[in-house]
Formats: sequence, C-alpha cells, structure tokens
Amino acid sequence: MLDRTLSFVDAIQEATDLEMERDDRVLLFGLDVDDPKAILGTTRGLPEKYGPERVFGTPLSEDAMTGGAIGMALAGLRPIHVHIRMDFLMLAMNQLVNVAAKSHYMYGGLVHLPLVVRSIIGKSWGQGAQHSQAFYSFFMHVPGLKVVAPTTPYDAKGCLIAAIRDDNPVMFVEHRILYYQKGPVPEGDYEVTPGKARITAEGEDVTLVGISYMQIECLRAQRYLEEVGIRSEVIDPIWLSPLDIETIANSVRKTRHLCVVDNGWTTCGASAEIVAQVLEQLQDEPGIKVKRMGFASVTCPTTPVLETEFYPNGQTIASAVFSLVRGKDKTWMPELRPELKDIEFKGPF
Amino acid sequence: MLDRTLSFVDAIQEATDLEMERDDRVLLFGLDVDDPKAILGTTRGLPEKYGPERVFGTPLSEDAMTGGAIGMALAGLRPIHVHIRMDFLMLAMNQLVNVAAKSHYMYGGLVHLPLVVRSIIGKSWGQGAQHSQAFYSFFMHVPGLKVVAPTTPYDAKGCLIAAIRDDNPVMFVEHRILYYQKGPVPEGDYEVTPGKARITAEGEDVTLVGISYMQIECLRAQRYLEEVGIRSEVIDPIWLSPLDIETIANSVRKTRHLCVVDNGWTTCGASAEIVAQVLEQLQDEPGIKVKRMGFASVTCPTTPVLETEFYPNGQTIASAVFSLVRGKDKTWMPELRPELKDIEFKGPF
Amino acid sequence: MHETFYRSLYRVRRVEEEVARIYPTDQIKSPTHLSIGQEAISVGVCAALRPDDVVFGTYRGHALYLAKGGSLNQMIAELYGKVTGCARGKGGSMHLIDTAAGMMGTSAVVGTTIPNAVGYAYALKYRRQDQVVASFFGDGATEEGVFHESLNFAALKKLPILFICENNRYAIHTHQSQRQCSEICDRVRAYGIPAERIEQNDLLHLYERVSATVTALRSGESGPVFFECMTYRWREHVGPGNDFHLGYRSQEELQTWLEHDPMLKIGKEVEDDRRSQIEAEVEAEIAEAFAFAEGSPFPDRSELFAHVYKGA
Amino acid sequence: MHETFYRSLYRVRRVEEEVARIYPTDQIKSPTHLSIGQEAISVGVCAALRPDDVVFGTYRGHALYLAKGGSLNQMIAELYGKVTGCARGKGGSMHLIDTAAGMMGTSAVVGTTIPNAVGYAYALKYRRQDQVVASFFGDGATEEGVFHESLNFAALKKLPILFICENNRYAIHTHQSQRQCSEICDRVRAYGIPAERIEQNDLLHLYERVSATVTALRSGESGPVFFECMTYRWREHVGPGNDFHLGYRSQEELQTWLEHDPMLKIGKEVEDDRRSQIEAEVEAEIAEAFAFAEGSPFPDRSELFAHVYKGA
Ligand SMILES: Cc1ncc(C[n+]2csc(CCOP(=O)(O)OP(=O)(O)O)c2C)c(N)n1
Ligand SMILES: Cc1ncc(C[n+]2csc(CCOP(=O)(O)OP(=O)(O)O)c2C)c(N)n1
Ligand SMILES: [Mg+2]
Ligand SMILES: [Mg+2]
Repeated sequence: MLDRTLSFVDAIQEATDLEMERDDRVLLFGLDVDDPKAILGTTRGLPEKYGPERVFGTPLSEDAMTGGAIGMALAGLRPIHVHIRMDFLMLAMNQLVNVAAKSHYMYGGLVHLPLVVRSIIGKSWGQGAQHSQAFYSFFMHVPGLKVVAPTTPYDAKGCLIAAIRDDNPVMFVEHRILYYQKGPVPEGDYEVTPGKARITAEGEDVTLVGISYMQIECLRAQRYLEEVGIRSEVIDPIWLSPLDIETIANSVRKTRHLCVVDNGWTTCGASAEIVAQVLEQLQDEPGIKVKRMGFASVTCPTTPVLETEFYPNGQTIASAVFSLVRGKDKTWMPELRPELKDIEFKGPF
Repeated sequence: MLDRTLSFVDAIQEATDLEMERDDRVLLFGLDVDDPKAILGTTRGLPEKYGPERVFGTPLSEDAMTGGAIGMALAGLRPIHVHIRMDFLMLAMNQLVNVAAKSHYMYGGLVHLPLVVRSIIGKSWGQGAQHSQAFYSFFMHVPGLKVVAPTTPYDAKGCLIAAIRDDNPVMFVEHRILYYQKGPVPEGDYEVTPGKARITAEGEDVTLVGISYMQIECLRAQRYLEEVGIRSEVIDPIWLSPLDIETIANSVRKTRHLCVVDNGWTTCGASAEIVAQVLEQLQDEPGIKVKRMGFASVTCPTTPVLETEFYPNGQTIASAVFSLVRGKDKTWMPELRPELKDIEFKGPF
Repeated sequence: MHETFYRSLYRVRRVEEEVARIYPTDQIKSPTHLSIGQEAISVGVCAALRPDDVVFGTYRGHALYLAKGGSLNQMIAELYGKVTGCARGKGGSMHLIDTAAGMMGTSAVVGTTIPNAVGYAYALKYRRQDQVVASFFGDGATEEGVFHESLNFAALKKLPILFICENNRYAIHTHQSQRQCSEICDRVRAYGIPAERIEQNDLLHLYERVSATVTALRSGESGPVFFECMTYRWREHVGPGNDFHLGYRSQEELQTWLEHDPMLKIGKEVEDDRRSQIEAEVEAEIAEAFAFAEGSPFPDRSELFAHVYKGA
Repeated sequence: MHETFYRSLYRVRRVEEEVARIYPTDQIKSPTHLSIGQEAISVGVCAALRPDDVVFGTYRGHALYLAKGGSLNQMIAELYGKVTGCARGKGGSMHLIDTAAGMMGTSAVVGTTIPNAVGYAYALKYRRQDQVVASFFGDGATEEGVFHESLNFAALKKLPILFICENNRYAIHTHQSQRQCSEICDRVRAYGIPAERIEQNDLLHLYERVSATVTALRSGESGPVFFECMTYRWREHVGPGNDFHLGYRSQEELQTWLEHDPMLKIGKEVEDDRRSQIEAEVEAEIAEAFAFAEGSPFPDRSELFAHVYKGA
C-alpha cells in the first residue's frame, strides 16, 4: 500500500470522492469545478459521479457564493467551496472574516459551520501581481477559522479529509507548483489532524520551517547545507491554525537556530508569528538565532529575471542559513545541483 | 499656540478642511459623510463649505466606491474615502489589496494612487463581533500600502495631512474611544511624516509599545508601574507602515524588556511583527525578554463582563510587565486608580 | 386572525417601547436598532410561514425575532448581556438567533445575511424539503453587490426563498433618492424574479400575498419571489429616542404613517374587552421577561474562551 | 474609414497570431488571453473615441490596448518581460497600460476595473472636462456584485462613461446560460441606463452607435450608456491554441462567426492593392516590434525593489 504513489492533484480528488461517497451532506462547488479542466484535475469525474446538484460551477460571484456556503453549512450541509486562485478570496473576506469566523462564537455556540474553502496559490510563468498571493496569515489572524497548507500528496489527502470532517470553517490552501509532485498515498480514508506539525528531516544545527511550497525549497536547502556539514532539521507545520508551536520550539531548543521560510510576505505573516512564538517560549534560553525568509517585500513581478529574485529557493535559503549558523560575516552560496531541481516525496508516515 | 487644545474629532476635521482649502484635487466621500452626524463630527461643515461634488455620501457599495476612489486617484484627484467601521473594509479588500496596493508597481511606476482610506475602530458598549475589529495587520502585510494609527489629536491632524499629501494609498486608522480625547494642536498645517515613531514617556526598565488606543492604556500602565519602581519607556509607533523599528529597537537595547500592546489580535498581528523585527535586530544581545498583548484570541463578545476581559488595560498591562521585568514567578496587580481613568494628552512636540 | 395579528403587533411594539424605556438606565449595553413602526412587515410575513420555515434578518431584528417565535425571555436576557440570552450574552441586540424557532441569525454588516439565506434555501432544495426561507433586509442593503449576486444565483437555481425588503426610505439619515435612481422592484424583475410592492405597512395585504406565494415556493419549482414592503422607522436609526431634530426628515412625513399604524387599525377590529385581555397578557409576559433578564446571571469569565471552535 | 478599420483589425489580428506563433518558444512567459475573433469590438468603440478619452480593460486586453493607440513595441516588450515594456516587464500580458494613449490599465481579477473606470469618469465630470471613459469587460464580469454597484453609482451621478460588455457567451469554459438566467441589457436598463445590443461583431453598426452616443456623453449630462457587443473568442481561454477538443463548445458554433469575420468583410471594401499595401506596412511594423522586444534588455535585478512606493 505504501508504494502506491499519487500526485497532489489525485490525492485531492480522491479525498473529495471518498468523503462525498461517505457523507451525502458534502457538496462541492465553485467557479469551473465542473468544467473540462476540473480545477487542474482535482474535481475530475465528480460532476458525473455525484450529479449537478452536489457538484456545480457557479456564477462569478465570490461574495455571494461564500455567503451561500455559510448558509448551506447552517442548514447542516458540509460544503466545499473551491477558488482557482487565492487572490480571489479578497472578494469573499466579508463573509469569511465577519460571518464564517464569527458565527459559532457570536451565537453562543448555537450554530457551527462545517465549511471548507479550497484555494490555490499561483507561481511562475508570469502569474504576477494578482495571481501569486498567499493570504493565509489573514486567516490565521482571525479567531474562528482553521488554516491548513499541506505540501505532500499524503498530507493533501489526509488534511482535506480532516478539513471536511471538521465542524469549523477551514481554509484549505494549495500551491499549484505542488500539484504535480508525486508521493505515497494510502488507499482508503485517514485524517491528518489539525495542530500537528511534521519533522521531515532530522538535524542538529538548524531548524528550517518551510510553509506550503517553501517546504520543498527547505528540503533542497537541507541537501545543499549537507555540503558544508550543516545538519538541518526541517519541519512542515502543515496546519497553520491551530499551529503546532511545540514541535518547532522543541527543535529550536536543540538546534539554537531557526529559519522560517514562508511562501508569502514576511510582514505580519506566518513567519513573524512563528518567530515571535518560539522566542517568547524560549526567552530563558539566550543566544537563539532567528531568520525569516519569504516573498520579497514587493508586488510579484511577471518578468522571469525579477520573479526569480522574488522567491526564496534552495540555494538562497542554504546561503542565508549558512550565515545564520556560522555567523553574519561568513558567506557561502551553493552551486546549483540539477538533481535537486525536483524532489520526490518519500512520506513519512 | 501650543495651549490651543482640540479633540481628536476636531483635529481630523481641521486637517481635512485645511487640505481641501489648499488643494481642490482633494475630495471627501463615503457613507454618511454628509449626514447630520457627520461621521461623529469629523466631517462637520465640510459639505456646506465645499459642496456636494467634493463632499458626498455614497450608496452602500464599499467595493465599487473603493474602486471608484482608485479611479479618481488615477485621474489625478486625491480622494479621501471614509468608513465608519473598519470592519466594513472586508468588503473593499479586493480593490485595496489587488488594485490599490499593486498599481504603482504592476504598471512599472507609470501611475500612482494618492488615496486616503479612513476607517474607525469601535469599542465598548456592545460593539461586538462585527463592530470592533482592527485590521491594520492585513494592510501592513501587503507591500504598496501605508498604514497609520495616530493616538493624539496632534498626530491625528499631522498624520492626516501627511496622508493626504502622500502619493500612495494610505490606510488611516482611527479609534473611536480616542475621539473625545483632547490635546494641544497647533493651528495651520504641519505633517507628522511616515516612518517616525514617538517616545511618549522615557524610562530605563521596559519598553512599552502601544498601538492605536492601546497607547493610552500603556501610558496608564506606565503610571501604575511607577508604584513598584519600574520605569517604562512608552513608544507610539504612529505609522505602522512604514514602521520605525529603529526607535523601538534602540529603546529595547537599553531596557532589555519589550512589551507590545496591540489594539488587535496578536496572531500574525502588528505585535508579532514588532517582536520579530526587534529580536532579529538584537539577536547578538542575549537575554532580552518580550511579551505580546492584544485582543483575547476570541471573537469580541458584547456582554460587558466578557468584553472587559477581551481588552488589555492599564492594570493588566502593568501586571504583565511586572512579571516580565521581575520574573515569571513574581506577580502583582495594581489597585484601580480613578485618576488614571482618563489621560489628557500633553503633546509632545 | 385579527386577534393573532393584534397580539403580535402589540407585543413587538410594547417590547421595544420597554427596551427604549429601560435603555437610559444603561442595563442594556448593546447598540439597539428599534423596529417601532415597521412591525407589520415581520408580523405579516411570519404569520404566513410555518414554524419550520426559516428567516434571516438584520441588526434591526427584534420584530423579526419575535414574530418568528423567538423566545422573548432569551431576547431580553441577550440585550442585558446575560448568560440566559439567546447567544449567551455574546451577540447582543444585533445578533439575535433562535434556531428552534427558525430564526437563523442577523448581521451588523448590511446585506451579509442575504447570501446566507440563499445558501440555506439551496440546502432545502437539495434535500427536497418543503420549507422555505425568508430573507429580510432594508432598502440600503439592495445597494450592496452581494444582493445582486444573490438574486442571480437564487433565480438561476429556482430556490425556495422570499426576499423581503423593508423599505423605510432611509439608510441611517440618507434618503433612498440620494443613493438610488430607479425602482428596486424593476431591478429585481430584471432577474426574472416576480417583484411586488406592498404600500403603507399594509399587513393584511402582505399576509395574503405572501401566503399565496409560499405554497408555490414549497414545491421547489417556482423560484424566488420578492416583496418590497413600504414602511417607516419612527425612532432614530440606532438608540431609543426620536431624531426629527436632526432635520434629515420631517415630522409631517411621520404623520401619515402614524395615521396608518397597523396596530391601531387592526386593534379596532378586535372587541374592546378581548383587546384589553390580550394587552394584559402581553404586558405580563413582558414584565416577566425583563424580570427574567434582570434576575439572570452574567456569563462566567471562563466563557470568554468558549465557542471559538466547535469541539475544541 | 474602411481602410482605417481594416488596418486596425488586421493589425490586432496579426499581432496576436504572431504572439501565438512565438508562444511555444517560451520567450513570452506570461499567461496570454487572446482576443482573436473579438477585435471588432475594441476597434469599433475606440475609433469613435478621441485620443484623450480613456479606456479600462481586462486581462484579455491586447486588442483594446492596440485599438486605443497603445505602443506596439512596448506591448510586445512587455510580453517578453523586457524593461522597455509598457510596465517595464513587471505587469505582463494581463496588465497592459499606456496612459499617453488613454489606456488606463487592465486587471487579472474579473470586474475590478469597472469601478476604477467609474471613478475616473467622476473625476472628469468633477473637473468639467469633456472626455469620456469606456469600460470594457466580459459577460462573466456582469455577475460580480461590483458591476451592479458601479452601474448604480454611475447612473446616480450621471457620469460620462460607456460600459462595453464583450459578450462571447463564455466564462472560461462555462456558457452564459449556466451562470445567468436573464438578459444583461434588461439588468442594466433597470438602473435607467440605456442599453443596446450589437449583434454578430457588427463593427460598423457599433461604431455608428457609439459615435452617436459619445457626443451626448461629453456634455456630462446624459449619463452612462451600455452596449452589449455579441462576439466570439476563436482560441482557447488562455494560451495560443484552439480548444474545441475540450467539448464545451462546438466547431459549428465557431463556423458562423468565421463567416461573419469583420476583418474579411471590411477587407472586401478595400481595393486589393491598397489592402496589400496596408498589410505589408502592418507586417513590417509587427516584425519590427518583435525585433525590438527581442533586442531589448531585461530589467536590472535592482528593479525588483523599485516602484513599491512613489517617492520612496
Ligand atoms: C456593509 C455596511 N456598510 C455600512 C454600514 C453602516 N450602516 C449600518 S445600518 C446602515 C443603513 C442600512 O440601511 P437599510 O438597509 O435601509 O436598513 P435600515 O437601517 O433602514 O433598517 C448603514 C449604512 C454597515 N453596517 N454595513
Ligand atoms: C474575481 C475573479 N474570479 C474568477 C476569476 C477566474 N477567471 C479568469 S477569466 C474568467 C472568465 C471571465 O469571463 P468573461 O468576463 O466573460 O471574460 P472573457 O474571458 O470571456 O473575455 C474567470 C472566471 C478571476 N480572474 N477573477
Ligand atoms: Mg432603510
Ligand atoms: Mg466571456
């Protein structure tokens, strides 16, 4: 079973299919979920299998369809609302922040909203200013929402199943570049439950926290850093809210060095929160060194020469970590290793 | 001149009036700016003085009116768009984040957007879930926007003038509880320019950073802490983007203790960013202690007994700082001092 | 029927008058938007609905909550911020809810419950249930884009939903004519949704028309129906008082509405002693509700952290 | 006039065909939404506008940019990500702009430039300028709430703006009938805005009607006007190829549009040698533009941090 490998796309599709089979309260909708491209394949076959009332495309009306999803959840359904770009969620913020996040609390627990909002982050190929943004820090900021950004096909399936079964609104964040990564995925259903991070590589010298797609670049950096004898412990938080700070803090207690690499801007971002929490927890342990990396603090440009500068990558992360561990004055930049251009997921389980 | 005191409300009104007099490209609009209550007085007299084309109420259409403000700015006007609640900005996020923040960069500097978005944070009296939120961390997160949250009438006037004259979109955040605070305000025009924090009280033992209304509570905490001989340095960042981290870091370098008190949630909030940046800068100086305070990580409840628990105040801040400075095991809670219930602003200039 | 209507109208009116009377004592620490003058709309529509039908409303929601059968005790306790309130004191006047009575909630952000109601209606149709949803909102809410997105989707999917626009002509202090330049009903008809305007707080006519419509809606085939209900807010936008001194509207404008007050009109149809009996019963109920609220405890401080997440 | 139209149509068509031809070489690293088949709308409307009138468009903006007089060299350079591009390589195909030509920008988020155009029109009226604004968008954009909010405000303030809906019947792969259930023009008329539908890519008729309208608009009194322009996208939604294999639309559907191709129609009105001359000139211009783009440098890496804030 463990040698059955699926792509991230197929993992998402399978998780949705399994849950829809298991529970007829689960609905799937959003712009173009039922079109020939089936959200890059993640909804493939589901319109045919479950019919147009359970799986349907919508008008271009993000605000009302998000409000609609909330209404369905209030009625006891378990809607999955899909957005092909996370950028478009800016049109749904009122319903997500002012209604979805609030209802359970504001109504004294009388109602709850089992709702999953899937959205996809774009990258490369000139996605540019409005097709490349990752807004999960917005949703981490607001109590009442859960946020998850899996990186492996295994976690994609397990987190989506957990999200669908969760009785709260869950922002399920996907990264398009991860879509074609393959990895082992067990058949049948399983949950990767909220609030548990995963150590994806063990090491003694530095803790690398890689969020969403940056998890891949951190794993690349970890290989590069082996060249100079720096042993990285790489952590994938998976769930950003609730956030498993313990696993990260424990690792940093050991390594004394923390580098958080986000697939978003750093200011008031997930990396700020993780660094702040770790240092709050470890303030009785002096001498811990920290570093944040993420999008350059600019709008995402389309031209390739600038876009490559906009994102951290395995080499730039390795270089930054080298200076973090060895000291500001020490610098090093690894040679590009083609075999690190693509990393196959190995699990773990 | 320095003994002319104005309320925060009148300072806002005067700044707007002066700039509209000086520059006929300045427009003022938003829901109810021209109604009898005149946005709690901040737009009083302006409709009559400048006429219905320059000062006008709008339909309930936050998204389009924000997009409209952007269009006016593209045409060379300098619109001020007013929202009586910051919560309503969730309906304007697409235009603010995907258009306003992006245009200058995305178009290679060909256009720019001189635009001020005023919004007011509510508190107390059962404002509750949807009338109490402060979202400035969202706008700090996105490059291309400036963010300011003044606390004194002096800064309210100077920052608004600076915001109106700025060639970029500025999120101008007001706190309703500050509206009736009075303080010295010079006549005529002056700017409190972006990126400069203000030290509002000097001290040796701890640095208190109070954002927006929490600046007042920090000043109260500073008085309470005097009782136990803890000398607080209180800082008002005023501008959150650009953020004057130098002034804060220099203070912490001296006091070794930092407590950031935000008028918002802490997770991925302004307090996370300030703590992270300070510790990044000072990581060669071991033993610095930090603390974040803000809204409780819950939705704002309406009932007074819970609402008082939701917000930090002078006493709870003082108590937390006491433990921060004297050690976790040491606890103290000051007696309420009525004379600290209201603080008159004294300047500084 | 007249008696039922009179009881309901009198009850809503008197509850809010009591809220207004108590307000200055500062026991109600919650922004309160009174429906006084607009009661007939909620009363007329809800009388045509079944208990298992559901409604969504706005911050101006006392009348709807009560007309739909929401617990009076829990409402007053909620205004007092007591743990016995319908939202355990966490929601306040702007967030009334009573799911048992089919009152599914209200929002302080204009227009936000409209798509929620549409989504609920989708769920009903999906499950082949014969309930209907009624979505209540003001004239101002029709200016929000989400209103149009909601109409389009509801019409496209032929959902069992009634859109009830309580047109009191004002958004806070701004008259409709300064915010809109065409008829709301025409805007709605453009979606192929039947739209009808009910003049002058005409409760009986509204009740008849809604009753007639709802039957077709239950089949799940007819699709949405829209009613623009002309009505008038007597008091200030928020708070207990009057606001004619502000000058944005005239006392004369109020006058015609006072003359057509449905409560008085329908009251005349009820025999005097029956009427006094009803009034006595309602007064007793109200007195008891305020006593209940005052006697109830505030939530424990530990409740601050309850209900952030379900099952956490 | 025929010659001007033919030149413009031929130019837009050929530019995009060249973009499509080059695309597989991967020199254009930017999602590209071709207007091939829809050129007549931008060409017809812009011909009726003055150089100092302004337009706002969408990610499908090549035709509009060129028709309004945007620099071809700068457009191709932008697609190539070169510093000589209209946005210095930072915007790409989805964010074309040429303020000198009155092309004020485009957005990759559907519907977002509609209120920007309305705001610009407000500024024109405020300044008593006699220019007009034309806002271009697709049929899908009319489903976004902001479209309705924008119509209401534009009508309320009688703004000098033309709303041009390019109705190609599809939003990506979804037909209008699956997203809407009534006529777009009826929805617009409900705001008191005159709305007219132009069938079958009829460039000449569109040009006449817009020309007639624009004069009234300049007075600043007539208020907005809406045109629904029926047209058809020949290629795939995004990218250079065809997509009939996907099965969401049929080759037959395309056929009728090919037969009514305005470029061929109008081309027939131009004498052969004149036409070949025009085509030769355009081909030369295009070849030069691609050469310019290929020959231009990429922005310096330091440009990454330029243009975040003005005057910073
Ligand atoms: C989205 C949003 N914008 C603005 C406000 C401020 N506001 C509160 S009530 C109101 C007027 C609403 O008018 P209408 O919909 O007619 O309802 P009414 O108060 O007349 O019952 C406004 C503008 C709000 N609560 N929400
Ligand atoms: C707000 C938003 N939602 C969804 C998308 C994804 N999307 C890109 S183009 C498109 C279709 C738009 O259709 P239409 O407005 O008719 O323009 P056309 O592509 O046909 O020219 C969609 C849904 C988007 N870009 N923006
Ligand atoms: Mg109203
Ligand atoms: Mg289309």
